[in-house]
Amino acid sequence: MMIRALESLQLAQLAFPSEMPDSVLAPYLFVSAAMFAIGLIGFLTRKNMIIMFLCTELMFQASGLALIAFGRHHLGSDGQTFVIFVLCVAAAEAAMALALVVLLFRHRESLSASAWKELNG
Amino acid sequence: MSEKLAILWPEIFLFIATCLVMITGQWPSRAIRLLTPWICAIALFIAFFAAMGSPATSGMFPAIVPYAKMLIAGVGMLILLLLSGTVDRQLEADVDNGKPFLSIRSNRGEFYAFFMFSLTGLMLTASADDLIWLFLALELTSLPTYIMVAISTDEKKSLEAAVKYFFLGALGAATFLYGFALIYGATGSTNLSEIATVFATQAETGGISSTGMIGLLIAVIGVSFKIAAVPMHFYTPDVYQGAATPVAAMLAFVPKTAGFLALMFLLGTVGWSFSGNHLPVELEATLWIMAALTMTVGNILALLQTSVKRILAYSSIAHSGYMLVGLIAGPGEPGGPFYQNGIAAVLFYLLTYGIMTTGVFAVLASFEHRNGKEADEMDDIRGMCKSHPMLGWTMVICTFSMLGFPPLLGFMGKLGLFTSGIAAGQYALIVILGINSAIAACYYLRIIAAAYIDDSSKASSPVYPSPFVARKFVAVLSAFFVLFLLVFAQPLVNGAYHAAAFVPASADHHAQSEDQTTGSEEIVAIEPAQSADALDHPID
Amino acid sequence: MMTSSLLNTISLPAMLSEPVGDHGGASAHLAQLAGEIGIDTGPKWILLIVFLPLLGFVLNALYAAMGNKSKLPAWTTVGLLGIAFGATLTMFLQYDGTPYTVHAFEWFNLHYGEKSIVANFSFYIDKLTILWMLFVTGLATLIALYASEYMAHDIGVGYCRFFSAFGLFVFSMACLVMGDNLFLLYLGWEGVGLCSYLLIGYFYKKPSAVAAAKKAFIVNRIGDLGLALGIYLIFVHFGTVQFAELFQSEKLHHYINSAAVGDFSAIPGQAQWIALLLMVGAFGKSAQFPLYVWLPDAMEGPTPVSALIHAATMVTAGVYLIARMYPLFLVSEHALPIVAWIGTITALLAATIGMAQFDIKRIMAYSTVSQLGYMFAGLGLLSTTGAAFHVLTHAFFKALLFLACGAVMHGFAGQLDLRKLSGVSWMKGWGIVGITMLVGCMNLSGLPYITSGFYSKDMIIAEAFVTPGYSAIGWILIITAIMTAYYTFRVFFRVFVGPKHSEPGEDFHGDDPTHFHPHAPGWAVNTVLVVLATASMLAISLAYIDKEANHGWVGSMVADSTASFHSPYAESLAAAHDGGEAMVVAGPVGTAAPGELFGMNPHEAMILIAGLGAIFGLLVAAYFHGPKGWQGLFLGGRTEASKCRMDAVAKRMGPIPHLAENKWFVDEIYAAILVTPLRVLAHIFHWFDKLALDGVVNLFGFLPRVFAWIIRPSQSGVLQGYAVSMAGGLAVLLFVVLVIVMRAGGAA
Amino acid sequence: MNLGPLMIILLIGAPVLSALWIAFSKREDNAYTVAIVTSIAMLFPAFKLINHFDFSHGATAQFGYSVSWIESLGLRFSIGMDSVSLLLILLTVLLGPIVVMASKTAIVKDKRMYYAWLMVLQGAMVGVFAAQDLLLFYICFEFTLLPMFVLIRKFGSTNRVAASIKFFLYTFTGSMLTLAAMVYVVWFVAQPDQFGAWTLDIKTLTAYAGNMSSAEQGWVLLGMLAGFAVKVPLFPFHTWLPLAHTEAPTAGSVILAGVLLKLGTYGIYRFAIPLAPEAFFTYAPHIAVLSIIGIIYAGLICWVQTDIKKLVAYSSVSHLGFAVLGLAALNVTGLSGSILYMLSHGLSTGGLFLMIGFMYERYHTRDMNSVSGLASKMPIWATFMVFFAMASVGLPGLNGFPSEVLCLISSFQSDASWTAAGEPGAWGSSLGPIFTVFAGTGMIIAAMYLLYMVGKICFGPLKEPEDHHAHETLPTDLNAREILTLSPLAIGCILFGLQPTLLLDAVSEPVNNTVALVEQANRLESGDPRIEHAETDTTHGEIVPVSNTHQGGSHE
Repeated sequence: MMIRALESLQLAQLAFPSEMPDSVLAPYLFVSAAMFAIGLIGFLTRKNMIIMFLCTELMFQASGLALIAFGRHHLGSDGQTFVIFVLCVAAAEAAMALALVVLLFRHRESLSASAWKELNG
Repeated sequence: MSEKLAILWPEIFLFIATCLVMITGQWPSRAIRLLTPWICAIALFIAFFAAMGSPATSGMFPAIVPYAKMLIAGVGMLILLLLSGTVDRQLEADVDNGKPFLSIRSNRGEFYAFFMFSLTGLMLTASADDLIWLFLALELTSLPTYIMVAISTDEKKSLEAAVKYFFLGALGAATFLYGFALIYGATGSTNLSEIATVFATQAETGGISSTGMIGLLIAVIGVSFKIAAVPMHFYTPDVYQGAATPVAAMLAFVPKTAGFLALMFLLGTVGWSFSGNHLPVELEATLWIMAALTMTVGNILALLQTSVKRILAYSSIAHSGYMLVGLIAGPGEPGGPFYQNGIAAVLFYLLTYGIMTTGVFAVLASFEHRNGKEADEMDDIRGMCKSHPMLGWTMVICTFSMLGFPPLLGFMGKLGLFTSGIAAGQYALIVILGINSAIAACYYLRIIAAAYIDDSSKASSPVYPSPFVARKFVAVLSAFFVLFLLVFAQPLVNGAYHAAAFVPASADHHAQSEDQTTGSEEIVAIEPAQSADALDHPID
Repeated sequence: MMTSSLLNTISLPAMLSEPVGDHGGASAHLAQLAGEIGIDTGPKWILLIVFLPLLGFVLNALYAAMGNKSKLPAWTTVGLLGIAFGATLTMFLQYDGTPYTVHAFEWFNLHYGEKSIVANFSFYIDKLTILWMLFVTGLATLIALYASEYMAHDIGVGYCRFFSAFGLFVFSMACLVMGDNLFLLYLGWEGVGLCSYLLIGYFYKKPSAVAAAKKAFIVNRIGDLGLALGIYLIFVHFGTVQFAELFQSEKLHHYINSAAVGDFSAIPGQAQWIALLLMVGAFGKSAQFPLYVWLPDAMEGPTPVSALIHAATMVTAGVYLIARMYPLFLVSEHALPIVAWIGTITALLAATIGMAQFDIKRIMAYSTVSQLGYMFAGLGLLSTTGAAFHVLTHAFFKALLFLACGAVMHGFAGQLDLRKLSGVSWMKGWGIVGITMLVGCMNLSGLPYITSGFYSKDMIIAEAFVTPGYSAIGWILIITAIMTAYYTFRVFFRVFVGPKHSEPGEDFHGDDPTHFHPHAPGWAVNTVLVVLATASMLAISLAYIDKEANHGWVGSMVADSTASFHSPYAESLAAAHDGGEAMVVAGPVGTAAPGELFGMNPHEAMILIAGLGAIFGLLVAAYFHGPKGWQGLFLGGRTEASKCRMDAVAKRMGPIPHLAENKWFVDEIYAAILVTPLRVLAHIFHWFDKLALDGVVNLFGFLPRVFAWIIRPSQSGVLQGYAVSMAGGLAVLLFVVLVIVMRAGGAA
Repeated sequence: MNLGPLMIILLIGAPVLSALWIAFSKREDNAYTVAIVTSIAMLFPAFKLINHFDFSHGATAQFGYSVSWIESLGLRFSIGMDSVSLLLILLTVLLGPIVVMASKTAIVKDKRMYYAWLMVLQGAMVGVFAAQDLLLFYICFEFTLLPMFVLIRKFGSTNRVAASIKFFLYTFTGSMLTLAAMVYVVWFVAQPDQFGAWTLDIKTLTAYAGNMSSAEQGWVLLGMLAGFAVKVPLFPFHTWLPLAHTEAPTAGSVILAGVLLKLGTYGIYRFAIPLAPEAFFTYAPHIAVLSIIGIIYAGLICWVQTDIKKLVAYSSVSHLGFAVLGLAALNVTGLSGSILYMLSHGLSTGGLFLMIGFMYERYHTRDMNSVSGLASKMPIWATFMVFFAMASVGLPGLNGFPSEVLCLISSFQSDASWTAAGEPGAWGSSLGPIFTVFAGTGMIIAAMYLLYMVGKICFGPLKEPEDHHAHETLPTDLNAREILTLSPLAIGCILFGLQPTLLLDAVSEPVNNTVALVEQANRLESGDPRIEHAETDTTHGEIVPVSNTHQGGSHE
């Protein structure tokens, strides 16, 4: 493990001469937080299922951004690695989501999430 | 790397099977098609024994893998049997009537494939030692279940269930992903052990960084979506009710297990050694509130239900609440005996819960109305002990077990939670647990009375046993386990105990690895001695 | 002089405070007695006295089970009781003056540490026991004989039931009197209570009978609680419930000695409480004020029962208890005075009620209460002899009176109203009843010299005058005596003499009501009546046997028992007016100045006053109720059954006769101040239990549902709604945790 | 493993097996036969146990047998019995055939279900008393709920559903807290500075539990009482009982009154007292007050009942108040008396419920206003009725008396100012005469309501319900079977009343030990104030406030 860390450190030093100070990190985090919040709010407010799904995507990417920023902050590669996987998962979810939405649309000629509330109590 | 492989054999077998069933499920020849479940069964069977031999890992829970995977494979087997015939009934019927087989219309392949995927994900969760791995495993566990819910029946309610499950699941996933990101940010590592070390170091030098703590909180709450804990529980009843009964049974076990494993790992990174043997106050408070609310909300909402599946859904929420008590209690001091090891209690309870709930769902799945609708209402199970003694009694026994009625298996499970909770000084929580068990008794008794005591009602559409022997078999089997294990539970309890051995991270980075190994050994060494002198008091 | 005696203080010290005689310690006599007690030295055949009646009970029960329809139960009972009486007689004759116990079997034995509670089925025999057992068994035998005829109309199950209860009663009474420990006494105590319950309720189809039985049992229970507490206290204080050990206990002797010198402060409070508690028990069983109310109602039972249980034997259990526990009463400062006064009040109250009743059986009942009052007064006045003597004589003549009334009742189909009967004696075959009735009445009213009742009553009243400070009691008792004579002879003159007239009552035992003719008593009844009459006349002699030594035979019986306590005054007087020298008495002897009455010594004065009082009462009765000059012997003017001179007087007396007839509404008052409030309370409890307590429980059972209804809307089924709730929940959770952490931080 | 343990296991297992047989047998009619045969057969092992029991060492658990069940939880199937357990087991076994016989004609349908559960109940109850392992006790204790629930729910009368649910939930809730308390004790004993290992062996726990701090004991006691006081039932927690009793079938009521209620008092005696000696000593007066309130309160309620079964049910509450009072007295007299009370109450009240059951079978009413004067119609029945009523009034010579007297004396004795503190065994908590006086009024009240009942039902003019018609199978008066059912109880009452010493001797050793244990625990704790007091004049003393009164504070 140590070895891996050291390697990544050297790599990072090759790429970026100096590590990233908190003052630079902060904006990134702020943006990611904002994205997350926007995504959440969108999810809560919009009825259209496709848009709702996009909002979740937005939230995923918010974490992605944070990961990258942190990775850079720590001068490590783990962050980036993580993001790659997150993107894959997001893609998979996207596929499912669209399939599902289409299926639902077939049953009811609407994309509104609130059209589905037989099951309750 | 090879070490990783050694513990991954079960997953590998499952994966192979997955690929196979995707093919066989679509196969034109019926014989081959019908092989599909058997392939899964064989894979699970192999996985079970493969898991048995998997070595201790270098994680915080070095010994957890074998127990967890055997548990998954075992209960997975039950659920697999239960799943038989969930999909493609109409299709197969048409084929019987001479229609050609259209693979496009067949769901069998993906259904079983998704099931296997989900189990694979679950097993991967068990062997996760890295945030990334954990995230992927969790997603792999849950994504297939969304589809399974959707295709489990041809009715709209399945779709509704699926959409709710999927979207809220995505929301949950996003939440804990953000948490993961923050954790990474705070520790600079995604490896759980390293994270643990960093946290330990931070804890020694002026406390865990707030980023890390917030990350943990968000991650924990996000993951608690999987275990349907308040406030992430809302989807549960709708999804259970919407999904086909066998799938509901699966949902009751698979995501819950994944969630608890994930929570164990996440909490393990900070450990239970703050202010005596407690979690950091933030986490403890969070979990405490969640536990109390989860039990209570689950139980009291179940009181109002008439749909058995909804009742079971709420009861599964409540059971998550019980198990959270074990998580809060934590593993006790290293090498400590079973009774103070909450993790062990949780692991054991997962098993008991898996068996009991599968049993009940199986009974429910073995009945259906003439029009193919599943049995779900209270009226459907009335007087079952008269009409179908075996299934009826299974219902009664499993329900009593879920109620935690001594001496049934559920009681044994709950007892572990009781003892660990007391040992951890969580008296208030234990009292809440006790009172909740009493509240739960209220609706469990309704089920029992309906199935056993009341006379079968003259319902408009009576229920008939469904044609799948496997389901009845599962039901009776789990009832048998409930009764059998209450006598011979010791090996399982012991297994859970060993699996729950926890190695707290020490601030010193370099000494860590030795610690783990020695640590794990000495646990194994200590335990029998402990139990021996603890339990040897013959009565004069 | 009298005033001076009245001025004397009204509590025991005055009576006891005196140098002890040559016995070196007031407790010497007791110590000697107790020391002599032979543990389990008595012959085993004495057990027969106790267990033969029990055998009778069992046999009769078996007869009932076998559906016997003959008089067999009666003969069995009479036979067994006869043997028991014989055994008692033998016991009496063989008794050599030293008390002993007979052990039957172990009953109650709890060891803890060094201590233990021991109470066995074994029997304590001394002269007091023998005295009681003699008349208990004797009378029981006679009355059983009487009942054999009296109950004949009920032959069958009822007959068996009656006699089995009869046997059980004698058994219980024997346990009560002979038991060598307080638990056994208590067993007998409750046992007789049970039997009286069963026998009063013998005609269980009559609601009034059932009610009376219930009342008797419950009122007795109130007394029993007192007794029980007393026993517990004795146990806790003296560490034993066995008479032998109790009387031997050093503590007790120490107390008695200090009591003898009037130093009650040296006696712990709890020791003094014992007597007060036992007293309550005695009041209950012996129908003393305020617990006397059950006895008159008890007349619902068959007459033999009234005679045996509610006149002769059971009701004297209270007297026995006090006599038996006399040492404990001596060491209690206030117990005996209270006993004396309660007795007096009861005597007067009952007499006033008795005067106004029309039901002859009830009149007899009230007279019983009244006479019991005399006995308690005697006990309270330190004249156990007088009390015991009166118990004895009263047992005979009261039984006699009841049986005579019973005969009438039986003959006239349950007619008991003295306004509807007249001149019974003149009817064919009723002669014996009339004569014996007359004898009974004379004894009850205590005509001087010629009746045994006179001697016993006199002994008590005299005691009152010679005891400083108690002459008030004396006067009340004399007035009561006059009343007694009046109401007794009222009955006699109304019912047994005068113009023949009779109206039948309600219960014809199978006879045809239309042409009813009274059937005279048969041989059994007559025999019994004659025997009893003779006995009560012969009892006079008892007063003269051994007079010098102990004031008569009864005195001698009492003298050698733990009850022996002779008032110092009485003794000195006896010495004075009998001319004999003052004899050695058991117990502490005081020598205070004797009270005087009209310048002569009270005993002679009593003979005058009490005697004259009785005759006066008789004459009054004769004047108001006597029939018109039958050969000029009676000054009465009554020409028909229902009218007499008294009616006019009664009119002029305003409400008093009415009040008296209704027993001064005591029952109603009790109902108003005790029973009704209790019932109300019970109802309140009932509803409280139903609504409040159970309500709370149900509420707790219901709360979860309420909460469920509250939070159920969160499961609206709307996707967005869930999302919002999740996010909101998350936020709230985090906030709460934040707060908690802040708190923790603040605290730390 | 020699004969003794086998017999115990037989007593537990055989009924369960026969229950299975009944349940799985095809023919409905076998059920009664099998049940009656089994329950009678159970008498033989029971008697064998008496023969082999060494009464000179009543306190030591004899016929011990222990086998590991779930090691990690310390759970062992370990049985054995001291004399107290033995006696209670005898009571249980004796009641077995009686309740079965009593149900012969009462139960017409679902016989298999009925008798099977009756048998299971038998086994479970024996298990409770025979358990030497805390958890085994708890398991059996809880398990008794299930058969009773079914009996009430299925075979009860009109309001059975509510009754069964309330019965189950109320007791279940209480006992969950009891479980928590028990686990706490076990955990405490498992501490390294205590026994140091996880054990559920009752004796070991008893040995160490006394070391708990007073606050801890207070909480433990609270938890224990939560379960046991409901079961007894102690005054404010009794509301489930009348309902359950009135709705339950006769046999159910008999078992409920005869044995199940005793589980509560037994639990207090066996666990609450030894596991929390100081706390129990401290709170004994409060508990006693509750029990006395119960005695009077319930007694008065009986007095205004019109439902005869409810009357007897409330009388149980009132009676068991005496038993708890005896326990609260904490001296030998009290504990012995209380144990006696458990046994005797089982006989007399059981008898009363049987009588009512027999009447109910004939008249199908429990309303005292619609029936009266049955003595003329059913003399034998009436005789038994009066007999059992008197037994439960506490008439000397019958079973009620010794136990009642002991309980009352004990409260009298255990007065701080009067107890001879020096003497072992004479020691007790601080109640005193006032308690006795108030409890004593129970004697009067008992007479009031029981005679009220007897007077209404047995005596007075004959009255039968309008729609009454003779029972098709039963005669007017009791038949041989019913008499046979009652006579053991009746004989028991008499023997009990005449030979209490046998029982007293039997239980004396365990009782003395328990008292000694409590005494020691409290003397160690800030010396017993009464020792000094004893030196001074013990006669005039008002109750000395017990110095070691700890308010059970919170744990945190």
